[in-house]
Amino acid sequence: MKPVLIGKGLKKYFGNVRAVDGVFIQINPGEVVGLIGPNGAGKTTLLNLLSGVLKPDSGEVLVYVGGKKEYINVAGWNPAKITGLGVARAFQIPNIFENMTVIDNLRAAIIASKKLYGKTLRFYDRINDVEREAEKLLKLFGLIEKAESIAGGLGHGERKILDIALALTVKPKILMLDEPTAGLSAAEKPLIIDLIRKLKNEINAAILVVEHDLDVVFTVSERVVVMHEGKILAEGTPEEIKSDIRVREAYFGEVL
Amino acid sequence: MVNRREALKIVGTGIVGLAVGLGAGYQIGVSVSKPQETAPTPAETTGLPGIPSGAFKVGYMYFMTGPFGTYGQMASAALELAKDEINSAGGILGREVELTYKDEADREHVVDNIVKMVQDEGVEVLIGIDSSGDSLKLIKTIEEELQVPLIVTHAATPKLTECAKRKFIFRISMYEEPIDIAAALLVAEKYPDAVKIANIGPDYAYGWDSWAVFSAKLEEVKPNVELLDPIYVKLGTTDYTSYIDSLIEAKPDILFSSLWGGDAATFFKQAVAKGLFDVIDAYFNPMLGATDTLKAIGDENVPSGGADIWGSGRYWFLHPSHNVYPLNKKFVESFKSKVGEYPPYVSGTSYTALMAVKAAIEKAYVEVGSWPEVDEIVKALEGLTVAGPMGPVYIRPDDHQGIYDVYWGKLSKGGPEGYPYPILTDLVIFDPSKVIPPPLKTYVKCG
Amino acid sequence: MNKQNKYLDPTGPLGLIIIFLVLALAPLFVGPFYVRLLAVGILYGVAAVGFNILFGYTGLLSFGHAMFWGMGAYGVAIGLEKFGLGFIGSFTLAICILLGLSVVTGFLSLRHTKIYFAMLTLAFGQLVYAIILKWRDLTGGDEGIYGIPRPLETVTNYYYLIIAISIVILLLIWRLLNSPLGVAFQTIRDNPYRAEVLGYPVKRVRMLSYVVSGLVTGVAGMLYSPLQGAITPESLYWTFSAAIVFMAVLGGPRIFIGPFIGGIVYVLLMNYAMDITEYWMMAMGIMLALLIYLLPQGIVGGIFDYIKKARGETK
Amino acid sequence: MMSIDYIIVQIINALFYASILFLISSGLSLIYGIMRILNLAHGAFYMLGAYIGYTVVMLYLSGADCAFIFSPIIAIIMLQAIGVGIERGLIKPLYKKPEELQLLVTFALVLIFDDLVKIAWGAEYKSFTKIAGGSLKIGNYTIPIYFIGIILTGFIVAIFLWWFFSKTLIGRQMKASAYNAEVAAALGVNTDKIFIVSFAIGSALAGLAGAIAAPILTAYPGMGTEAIVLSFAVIVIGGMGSIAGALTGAIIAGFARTIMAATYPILEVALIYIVMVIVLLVKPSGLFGREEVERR
Repeated sequence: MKPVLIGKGLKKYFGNVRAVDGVFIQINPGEVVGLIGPNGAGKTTLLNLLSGVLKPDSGEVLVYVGGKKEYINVAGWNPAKITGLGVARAFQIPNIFENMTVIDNLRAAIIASKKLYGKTLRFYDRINDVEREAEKLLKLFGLIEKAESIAGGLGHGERKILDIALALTVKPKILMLDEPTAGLSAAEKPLIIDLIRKLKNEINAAILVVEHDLDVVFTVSERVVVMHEGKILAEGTPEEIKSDIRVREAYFGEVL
Repeated sequence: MVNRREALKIVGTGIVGLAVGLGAGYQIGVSVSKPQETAPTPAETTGLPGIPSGAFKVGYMYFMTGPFGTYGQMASAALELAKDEINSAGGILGREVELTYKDEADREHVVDNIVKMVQDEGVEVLIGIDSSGDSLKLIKTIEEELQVPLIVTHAATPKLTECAKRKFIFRISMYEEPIDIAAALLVAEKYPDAVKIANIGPDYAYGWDSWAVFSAKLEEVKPNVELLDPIYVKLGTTDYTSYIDSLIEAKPDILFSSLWGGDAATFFKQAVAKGLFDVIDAYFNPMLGATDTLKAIGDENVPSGGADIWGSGRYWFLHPSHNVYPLNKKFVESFKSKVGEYPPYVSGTSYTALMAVKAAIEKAYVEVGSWPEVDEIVKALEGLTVAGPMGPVYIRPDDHQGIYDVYWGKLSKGGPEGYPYPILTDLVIFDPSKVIPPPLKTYVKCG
Repeated sequence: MNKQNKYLDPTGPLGLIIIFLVLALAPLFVGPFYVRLLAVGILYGVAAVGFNILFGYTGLLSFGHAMFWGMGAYGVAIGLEKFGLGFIGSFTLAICILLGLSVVTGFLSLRHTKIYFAMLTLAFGQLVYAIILKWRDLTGGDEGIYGIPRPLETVTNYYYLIIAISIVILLLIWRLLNSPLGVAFQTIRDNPYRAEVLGYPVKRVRMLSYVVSGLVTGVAGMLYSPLQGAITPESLYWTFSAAIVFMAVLGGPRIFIGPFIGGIVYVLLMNYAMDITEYWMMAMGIMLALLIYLLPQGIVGGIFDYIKKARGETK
Repeated sequence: MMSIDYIIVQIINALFYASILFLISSGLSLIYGIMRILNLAHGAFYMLGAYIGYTVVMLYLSGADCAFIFSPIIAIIMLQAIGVGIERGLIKPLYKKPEELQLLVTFALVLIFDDLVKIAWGAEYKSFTKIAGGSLKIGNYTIPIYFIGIILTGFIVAIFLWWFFSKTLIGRQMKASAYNAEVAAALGVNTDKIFIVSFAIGSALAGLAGAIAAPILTAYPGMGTEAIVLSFAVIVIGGMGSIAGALTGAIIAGFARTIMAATYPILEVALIYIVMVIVLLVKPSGLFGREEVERR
């Protein structure tokens, strides 16, 4: 099967800081890829390039669209258009609709993804397939009992979960999670781990996890990519990576 | 032109022409000053039939606050004075007069507030209105909904009285047109070789109409004039320097300006500072005779030499002259002692308005023998002659417009005469029949 | 998920019906002046609700809504007095003017958001004000247009006409705001960036909200000039734009009926302030300040918050 | 044919007007640029400056020439106090709240100050019966020295502001936090202090404008609302938050107005807004304005 997303020779410099310096990365359908690396390795920048938040200085971002031409180079497109091709992204700082209830957040997102916002003759919360889908997401993300509470009032963990849920409404081929556990209490982290596991089975989307917490990454991902100083340092199964000497130097160097 | 003594005669004959003699004029004057002679005193009224108990409510509306707030304050003071005089003399047919007011400065609610005074506060007669715009705005509501007399004492647009005969709307104060006509006559008379005529006025109906009237009349009486493009400036403009210099560039012989209130003062001082009055022959401002403007100008800014500065207004507290006309003397003195200032024109007109209401009701009473209905009050006001500070004022039946002296005077320092600010002297008084167009005739285009 | 009938929402139709029942009965109990006052209050209320579509729901603070109110009023006045179009014709004319105005000013000011947007709308309001003041052949300049006829003659009849029209308008707005489009408005208010990423056409939706908002406020203005029988440029001055914001905040911008009640309360407050003091402006100013510090969610907002709390405690 | 004298004189008039506009607008723009607050009461501050100036000159120093030096200084001091008081007392509590509340508080202040002025000084026009300094003649035309003084004041203030923002530490910090408040705060800039300073300077500028303008332009309640909308247009043209923009905007407004006044007065009122619309069409963020990226 063809990879759903390919980053080719991506470069992004900030002044003389080479945040991303010629990276090749590809994500295959349905796999969970962990992207790790020490601070300033360029993980988040890479994510921003892939999701269109930033425009690469050079290189291509190819999204699989099937058909004859198979791939479209979306480098420099705006996030909305890229999302439209099924490349969804959740944010490190939750990007949710603070003053709306949890379920309305989901309804809003679903309505957008189904392009229903022109239907001015219907009640937004009386559209069956929207309700069904919202229901499903609430269950999937364990937000049922929070459905009617204002999103702004949720705990940090729940807001991140809601943020991911919003990202899912576009039925993505690939879902990018930016530091899903950052700022979460030790108690909340397992929630996210379970969630990612669940997502892997429930939805047929590849997942790219950028994460600081190595335990999380090694537990959830089938393949791990290590970045260092803007370049890809190593790539492999969690076991391989754990045992990779270069990674240890670059990464755990100081630890040893 | 005429001197002051003749002038008074002309005022008279203006009224004689309306079948009231000079003597009669003063007769009324005297009689009004001693109410008990025409009006029954409370003692008598108690026995009178058909006099409702309870106070007689009069409502007034002026700018009480905002840039033109002084107009309202001064008018209100004069109305209070009139009220006290009436009440201390036994009220109107024994009914005590009670005043209530609303602030015209609340432009959004002018109509609502007038309605409120009548429908909610039981006001039976309305007095006031500073802004021409507001006065026109009220016509429909007054005539169709409220149907109580409104006696306008300030708003000066001809459209109010001269475009159509209103049933309930009267104007006791002189409107702008006769004053502008008089100015034109004065130019023709005093400045035979003046040619270039310029105008700077406020950019709204009053400013446009004043110039329209003045220039039209001037072209009639002085065919050789050359009228420069009129300059109109926003109401409340504070920097006139550019206009002044373009005027100096144009070098008119006569400058006509209908700027008023603080605007007139601001313009005047900037004009002095920039030496405008050294390059023109004469300056005519129909609203210069307003004490607030004169106060703001101050003796320091009265140019010595240079152009003649002519001013006018709807009432000037030194005319009719105190020594021949006691009513004005009495009013000025009691006003001064009550308010601590000389009465500006709004005070003269508003005071007269209330006195007119009293006279009308009493006149009607003599006919109907009971407290008059609104229509009877209106009927009594038509053709009424009331003598107040402004001299005898005759209310024309056919347009409800008050007819009395029109004057122009020269600006001079007040200090030497013992006044705290500049005053108008060498008054020229005009024969009303020469400057006041016949009823429902106007240079301004209606509608 | 509560699936109770949406029309029973006390902050929506139910509340509206109750309020309008009270308003409809009012003339039986109060004098003609207060009927007139309430008529003005209702129109202010509708104007404020219109403003709130943009402000409370789409998160854009317009400081120039007096231009819609005023142009609605002038549109009708001009149609009736200058062109003799009759009521239907004049109202159509006014609607067209409002559409044009909102599209043009929207196009120019919606390139910005937040305070910058507020400032631009304010400046445009002043531009329109200046034009009305200057174009005296058409607008009568400062004198404005007077002698405007009123449908159904008496104030009380017209009052009921106003009530009828207002109910319809408000229900339509409520319907719109509870449609997917209404949700789009709110997502843009809360998080324009995420809304865009999710696929909402943010710019187009904003424009739509702006036009609808201007139109509603304008329609209220259209009903205003026949009520008054006259219209002057003061109705377009920027301080009235501020007054509209005042009304919305007074009632509570987070609640559908908030601004409507705000409008009515504003008129009554103003009326009261002017009775008790000649410094009514300061009185209103202090009232506004107190409101901002003590009850930023507005009267209605406060009430419903209180009810929620009370419920919460009983549970 | 226009005389050269005439043109010179009109240029001076334009600069005089621009100078006062600049003093008002720069304060407004500065406060917006650094605090993202649109201070509707700024016009009221200008009005207060004018009344204070009037009181000092006419009542206490009975129009002595030296008074015209004192009055602006006193106005500056008092307006700084008032401005800071308002910022600390009324606006600070709202920094975390939605921005429209800040805007509305400043509007409440407009309503309150207009009446306060009436209570303190009465509703009528307060106008100076004289101004300091003589006048110089250019051909037939007279230019009061005082005008030149006002133009110079505007010029000096412009230079002062430039020096302040580019040379002094606090000035640079203010510039930084104007660019990005979070970052500045992260770099240990004391935002509180900066807000106080900007409000102080902004208000002082309004006060100064009022004090020096009053002798020529007359003081009256509500003069603020007139002035504020004009300076809105000015800073929209120049670009909000930019002092250079305020200067340019003011000069454009000054000349546009004078040219209109001297040639086609009817358009004068609307002109400034027409200029504004044109600028917006060409450069939405104003001549010197930065595009604001919309992001949460």
